[in-house]
Amino acid sequence: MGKLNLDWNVVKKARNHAKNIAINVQQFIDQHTTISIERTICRMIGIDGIDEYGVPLPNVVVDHVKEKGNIGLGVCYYLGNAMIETGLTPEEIALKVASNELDLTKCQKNDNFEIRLALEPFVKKNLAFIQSNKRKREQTQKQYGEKDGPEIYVIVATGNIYEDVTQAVAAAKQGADIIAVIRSTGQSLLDYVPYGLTTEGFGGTYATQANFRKMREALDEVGAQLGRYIKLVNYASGLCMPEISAMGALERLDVMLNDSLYGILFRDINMKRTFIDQYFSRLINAYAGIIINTGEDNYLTTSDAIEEAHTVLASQFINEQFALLACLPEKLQGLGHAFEINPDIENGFLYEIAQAQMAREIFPNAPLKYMPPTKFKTGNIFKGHIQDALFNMTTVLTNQKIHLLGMMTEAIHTPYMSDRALAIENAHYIFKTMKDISNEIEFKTGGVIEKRSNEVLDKANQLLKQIEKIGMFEALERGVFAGIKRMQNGGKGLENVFKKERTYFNLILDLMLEELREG
Amino acid sequence: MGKLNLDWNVVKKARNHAKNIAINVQQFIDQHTTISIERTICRMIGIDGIDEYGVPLPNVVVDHVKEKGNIGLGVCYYLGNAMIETGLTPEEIALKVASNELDLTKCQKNDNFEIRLALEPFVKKNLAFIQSNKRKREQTQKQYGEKDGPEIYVIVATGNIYEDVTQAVAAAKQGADIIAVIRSTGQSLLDYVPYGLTTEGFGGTYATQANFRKMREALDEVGAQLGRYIKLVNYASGLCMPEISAMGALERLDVMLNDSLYGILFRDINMKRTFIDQYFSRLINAYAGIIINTGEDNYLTTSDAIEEAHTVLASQFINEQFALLACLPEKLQGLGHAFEINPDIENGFLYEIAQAQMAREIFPNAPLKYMPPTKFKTGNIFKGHIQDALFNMTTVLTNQKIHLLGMMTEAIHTPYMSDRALAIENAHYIFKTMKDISNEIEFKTGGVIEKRSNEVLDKANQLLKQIEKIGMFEALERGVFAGIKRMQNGGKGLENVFKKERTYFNLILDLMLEELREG
Amino acid sequence: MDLKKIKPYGDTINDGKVQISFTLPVPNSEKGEVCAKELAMKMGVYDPLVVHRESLEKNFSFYIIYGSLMHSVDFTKIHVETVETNHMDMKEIEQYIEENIKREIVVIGASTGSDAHTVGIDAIMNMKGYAGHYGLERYKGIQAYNLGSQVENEVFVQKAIELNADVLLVSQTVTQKDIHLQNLTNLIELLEAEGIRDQVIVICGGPRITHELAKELGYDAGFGTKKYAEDVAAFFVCELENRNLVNKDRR
Amino acid sequence: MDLKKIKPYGDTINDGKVQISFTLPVPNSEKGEVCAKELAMKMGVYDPLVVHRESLEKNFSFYIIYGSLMHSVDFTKIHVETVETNHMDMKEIEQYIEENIKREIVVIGASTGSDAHTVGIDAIMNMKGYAGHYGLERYKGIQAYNLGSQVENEVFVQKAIELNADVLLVSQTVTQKDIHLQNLTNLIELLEAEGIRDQVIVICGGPRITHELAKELGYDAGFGTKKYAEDVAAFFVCELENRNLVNKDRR
Ligand code: B12
Ligand code: B12
Ligand SMILES: Cc1ncc(COP(=O)(O)O)c(C=O)c1O
Ligand SMILES: Cc1ncc(COP(=O)(O)O)c(C=O)c1O
Repeated sequence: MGKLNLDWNVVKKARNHAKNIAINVQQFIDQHTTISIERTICRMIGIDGIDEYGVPLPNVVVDHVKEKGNIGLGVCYYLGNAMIETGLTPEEIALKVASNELDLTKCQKNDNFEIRLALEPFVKKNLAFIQSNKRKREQTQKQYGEKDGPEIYVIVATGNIYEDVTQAVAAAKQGADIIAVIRSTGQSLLDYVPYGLTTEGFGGTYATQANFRKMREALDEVGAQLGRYIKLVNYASGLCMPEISAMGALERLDVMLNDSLYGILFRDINMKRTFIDQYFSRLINAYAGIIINTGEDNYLTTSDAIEEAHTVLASQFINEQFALLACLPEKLQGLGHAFEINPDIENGFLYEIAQAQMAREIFPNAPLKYMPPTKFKTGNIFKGHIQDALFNMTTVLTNQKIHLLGMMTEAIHTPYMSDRALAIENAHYIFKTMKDISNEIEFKTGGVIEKRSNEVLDKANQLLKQIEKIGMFEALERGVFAGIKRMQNGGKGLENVFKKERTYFNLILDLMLEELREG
Repeated sequence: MGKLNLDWNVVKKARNHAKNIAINVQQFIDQHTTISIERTICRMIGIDGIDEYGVPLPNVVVDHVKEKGNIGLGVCYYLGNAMIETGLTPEEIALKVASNELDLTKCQKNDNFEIRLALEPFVKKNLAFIQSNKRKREQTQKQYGEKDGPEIYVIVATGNIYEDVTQAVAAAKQGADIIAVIRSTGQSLLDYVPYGLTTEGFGGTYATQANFRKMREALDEVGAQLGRYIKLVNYASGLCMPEISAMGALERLDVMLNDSLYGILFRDINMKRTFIDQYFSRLINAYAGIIINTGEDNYLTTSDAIEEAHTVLASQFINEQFALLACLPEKLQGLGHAFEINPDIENGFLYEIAQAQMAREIFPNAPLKYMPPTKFKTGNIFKGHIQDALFNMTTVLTNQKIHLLGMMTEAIHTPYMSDRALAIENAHYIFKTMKDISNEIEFKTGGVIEKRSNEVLDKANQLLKQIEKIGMFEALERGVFAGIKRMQNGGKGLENVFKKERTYFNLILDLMLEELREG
Repeated sequence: MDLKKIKPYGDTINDGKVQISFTLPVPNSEKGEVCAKELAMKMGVYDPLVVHRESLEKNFSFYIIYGSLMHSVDFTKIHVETVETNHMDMKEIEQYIEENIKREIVVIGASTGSDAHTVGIDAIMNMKGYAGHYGLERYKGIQAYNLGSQVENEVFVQKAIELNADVLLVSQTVTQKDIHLQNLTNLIELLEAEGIRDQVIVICGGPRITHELAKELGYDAGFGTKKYAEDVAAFFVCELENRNLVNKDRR
Repeated sequence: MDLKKIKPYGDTINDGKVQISFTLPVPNSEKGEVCAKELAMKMGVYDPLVVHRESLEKNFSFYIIYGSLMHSVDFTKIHVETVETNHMDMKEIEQYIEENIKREIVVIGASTGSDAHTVGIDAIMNMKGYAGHYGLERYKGIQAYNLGSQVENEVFVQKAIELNADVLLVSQTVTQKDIHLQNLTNLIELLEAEGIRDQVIVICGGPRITHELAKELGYDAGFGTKKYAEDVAAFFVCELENRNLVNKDRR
């Protein structure tokens, strides 16, 4: 089984450690809510728009509860209660809160059962809409036929949604299957989601619902012309993780970067906050049939790709278990890995193959997200183009699925239109001229590749065992991933984590879970 | 044995057909001489320089004999005879012929044994010098150590020997192991060798003895700095095949392009003429320890690389036998092949691997000359750079030896200094990152690669069988190689082929053969 | 977008982004970098960024630059010299000959001078053609003679006279030191000397040939890459008519 | 070779050969090709050759050009703004501190503003350093505080005051829309507002930072790629002396 003669016993053990690690964290998660989860609930109940100062209404409502009431009871409670009291829709209520005409915490307390009943039609309408999005995606994909071979994933990052659309449409025509709109730097640290169509991002474009919609429309249109379903990606990880997932579900995004570990390590977001957010966020993804992408690839941009390869694998095992707990089936688990070995290392390419093939065999049903060389790109665009070619090759050789294209200008700027076109050309060339290579080529038994993959697996298992022992929180404090240490009570956003009260409920979560567990 | 499960029985048969083909042609060769062989003899006896009209003295002497005497007797006879008569050195005699002071055909006829005796010291001096060159090469290589892995071969082609030196020295410093100075277009059709240092070539620099010397000195110098022996290459094929080989032997070149088939097919040189020339030319290479390079790669620049792959192999078998007849051992047989499959072909890379690996296994001791993609290069330099990377890869994957670097600007101009540097960088990167890949990777039994190589071998054997039946001359008339038909009595240079008289002798050939057969 | 001011484009209209690379005959150094930048500025690039430099040799260094170009071009004023014929395919050309020319057209072709590249002229003339486009030898109504490579201009002209050719096709691939210009010019001179320039259609082609260049050199048309037999045939059948050469005296 | 007229080099001195590529917001067409050529000529390229063009989208096309540049630069007049210090290695710097400074130097560093790239500043500061060059944390005589990424300028300045820092190291990687310029300028303004600009050495670094740019922005020095801890330390130990900051009032 497999080309690497992996020790499947070790795989099983590793998976088990990871499961225990995840269950442990889940216990903590289940007892808490966060400000962004509550805002997400507002959105899923139908609250959108901004107030006169440009503050999103979900923020207005939740901040209001936070200030005057008890978020531990859940915004569901306050909103449903107010609906019964006032007979208004959630949106009308939000507007009244914004204009200070209504204080939710001052309403007469109604029966929880009644409250649920009042909310249900609104929630169900949105859930039904998300289901219709899911069906639409499935139907269109069926109509056009699924692509076999790797899916070509490129980013657009002009900062301006209109330019992004131009770039994205061009990329699709050139052959891209997946388009990601990179977020403006710093958005992940905003504790709100910007509103409307935006044109002013740095290093990327703000993730807003209007921007999502605009891009979705453009990609549907060009997809129809091309007879291909073009997938749209955005980023959930950050302080607004579940909110962005909800927006993505509503606007039929297809892939969401969704990984609390990324936020913890690379954005210094508090671990408690983002673990809690992640669960609800992934549940929404699961419900909407959205593939998640995790961020293990980033570990190798700070740490050494050979020395730290096992941390990527260990983290993938953990992310797999977190995903399963959030009802995300394997086919929606786009676990991240990356081609980041120093190009100057002797036989580096063999190690890359070992790592890529290993991930493929251990997670056979997951649409792994494979990231291109970035760290060792230089201003030498000619060399960069070859680094990317070798990366493309590794993908055909090891059957990767979500294949993020490298850009020859990686070390210089976010991609120009021609950078992307040349990168797509590069990938097309390699994928065609080497089409069946994975089927043709075998690795020597007992060779470098085989040995290396087993070694990485072994080290990952050791690490997982250790994390299981000390617990995830403690492990992060010790800096097991990417060499970055984060404190349990440090980082951003802890102040907006709340313990659930006994009567707390989250109607959206309940309804989604019900459906997800049924079907 | 081998990775391809080749049918060694078929290999044996093919080799046998080729042997018979070559022996057949050799019978014809042995009965003839040519004007350029006789000029070569002059050079090896010590005649160099030009007359007042710029005509090389070897041409003056041989043209003189042709006009007034009988070349069928051999210029050895005329020169030796005149030496006895006049007591002058060969060079003095040549000058007297040039100034019309001496008519070689009017000298008293001396005994052949005496004539040999008179010539011997002059010939032996030059042969000894060539042997000393050979030793010098061997010693230097031993001193610096042989390179393992592919040898990087690049060309310089400015047209100006001084600029060539600048380029060559830079290339050596960048990592080139072998430098070829491309000849000016059209030189192969000149029935004389230009003289002196030249600065005016088109698409290349004239092959002259002075240019050889200048470049050799420069490469020795930079080689000493680098602690590497840098090999120097030039081109013998053409109307002056043996003359250029002699010059190369005297100036310690290390590799000579030497293939009559190239001249026949691509320069429309008469087949009889060039087969005869080739034999003597290769004998000189053998004597001087110079590696020959053959031109099978060129077939694929005119014909389709997939359809006509077997013609390359068939021709390699023939060239191997021609080489053996000229005392060239396998280790001096740089048979040519090329990476020329259309990059748009599905699985084209697998076919390239099949062909390259097959050549490697069939000619395990030959330093095969592997040519890069040229025909399907376009003005898209970025794509071109990747085509070259795949070619570099094939070389590490199949253990090629003489590895001619592709240039990203192949479709545009002869290489600029930076083109070469980037190409070397490309090769270094691939060779290092994939260093042991050929040892790591196996081809599937019964897979595309294995099947393809056996199919090519089979077709080559069929073709050789047919050529054996109809003979080489007839086969060339039918256009078996590169789809080009050449007539036995067509093409350039037939008028200068002469039947040897009974008393004809070529002292250089005799002495060389003696030594070669001894050691 | 203002068509009167077309600028290069990176990811935003009018950002002017260009990529440049070159070698300088100076050592790889900060001074070399500044020199590269200054050259870029002279080229009209503002904010040039030297993203890469490397040593090629002690006294040579290579630079890669990105920056924004200040120049723009008025796209509405661009005039393109193109071969003006309606596109016809093989069948249509054959029919055109049958209906309008009513006799066989004699075409000779060669790669001339010291140029030994035949793949281009073969692509146009040989039966099997190139990239799925049949060559002239296959056309009914066309008698095509491919003389091969390294044909001297004198020989070529002699052959044209001998065969009473209507159309002369010349292929040139090697362009180093403008050898093709010398060679192409010389052919026209010879044809004029022989007094037959007016009686034939003379066409050149090759990877570096443009119609504009061909016209400058005194040719009737020029064809570059991705041109095939039908492109050149469509041109010469019409031109024979236009130039009233259909009924020229056939010795 | 004439150093007063340095030109790009292909394979012959003064051939001026350059390679250019860019996208034009026009369809891939002969007209686009001419437009590309005209732009190249405006850049001072004569005989520009469009060796490749391809369509990126209906209204965008990509061009690759080779040609000869007519411009040249007087190499003898080039003035390079460089950090002027003698090269010292870790040991030498430690010794310099011991002998000349005679106290611990306090250094703080961060990737500021919204910039989250830490690998650069870590390379300079962390114990283990980068590419075989130890970071400042390992230097005897230096007390190094690495504040990490996304540190607001206000926080950074506060920390500098708190720790009574001698040297401030700022790393900037994201340069899109010149966000780094805004951010770097703002830091200097804040230091001036606090009245401590003169009492500290302020240094910036990052892949797009040059010493020249740093000086323009009011920094004492700037360091780009391939600069390591010893380069910046060698600079600031000397600068502390030069600026008479060795014995500044240590609260
Ligand atoms: C194949 C090839 C060869 C083969 C030629 C075999 C043969 N029988 O033709 C061989 C190996 C013999 C060869 C030799 C040399 N070559 Co060569 N060769 C090439 C190569 C790889 C491909 C050319 C080709 O066949 N293209 C395919 C054809 C179909 O394209 P095309 O010619 O452009 O033709 C199309 C159009 O242009 C047009 N067309 C062409 N002619 C005509 C004519 C008419 C009338 C019309 C209407 C249209 C038309 O229609 C065709 C179909 O669309 C190129 C590099 C490259 N990738 O381009 C170098 C190249 C052309 N060669 C080059 C050189 C320098 C040489 C040599 C001089 C090197 C040397 N010193 O040894 C020699 C000598 C040749 C000589 N004396 O001319 C250089 C030329 C540089 C320059 N611009 O000056 C190139 C660019 C390589 C390089 N970078 O150095 N070569
Ligand atoms: C690793 C990386 C990341 C990692 C960073 C992890 C981390 N902890 O640092 C992650 C994945 C998080 C990341 C994220 C992003 N990145 Co990033 N990233 C890179 C990458 C691949 C490598 C950078 C690097 O580490 N280089 C290695 C270090 C050692 O080199 P260096 O920084 O130049 O440092 C040296 C010198 O400059 C100097 N130096 C540096 N600082 C200082 C300071 C002082 C005082 C001194 C003396 C010297 C000095 O010394 C160092 C050693 O010699 C580059 C692409 C590339 N190959 O360059 C893109 C790149 C820098 N990223 C880019 C972008 C746009 C982003 C994002 C904004 C994308 C997005 N929208 O999501 C995000 C957000 C980041 C943010 N808010 O700032 C762009 C920047 C484009 C631009 N010019 O504006 C790049 C160029 C990629 C691209 N082509 O788009 N990134
Ligand atoms: C999992 C994950 N989430 C989010 C992001 C991007 O986040 P930000 O917008 O904060 O740069 C990344 C980028 O690499 C990622 O890998
Ligand atoms: C065997 C052989 N000889 C000679 C040459 C070059 O000959 P010329 O100088 O005639 O171009 C080649 C070039 O490809 C070759 O392969």
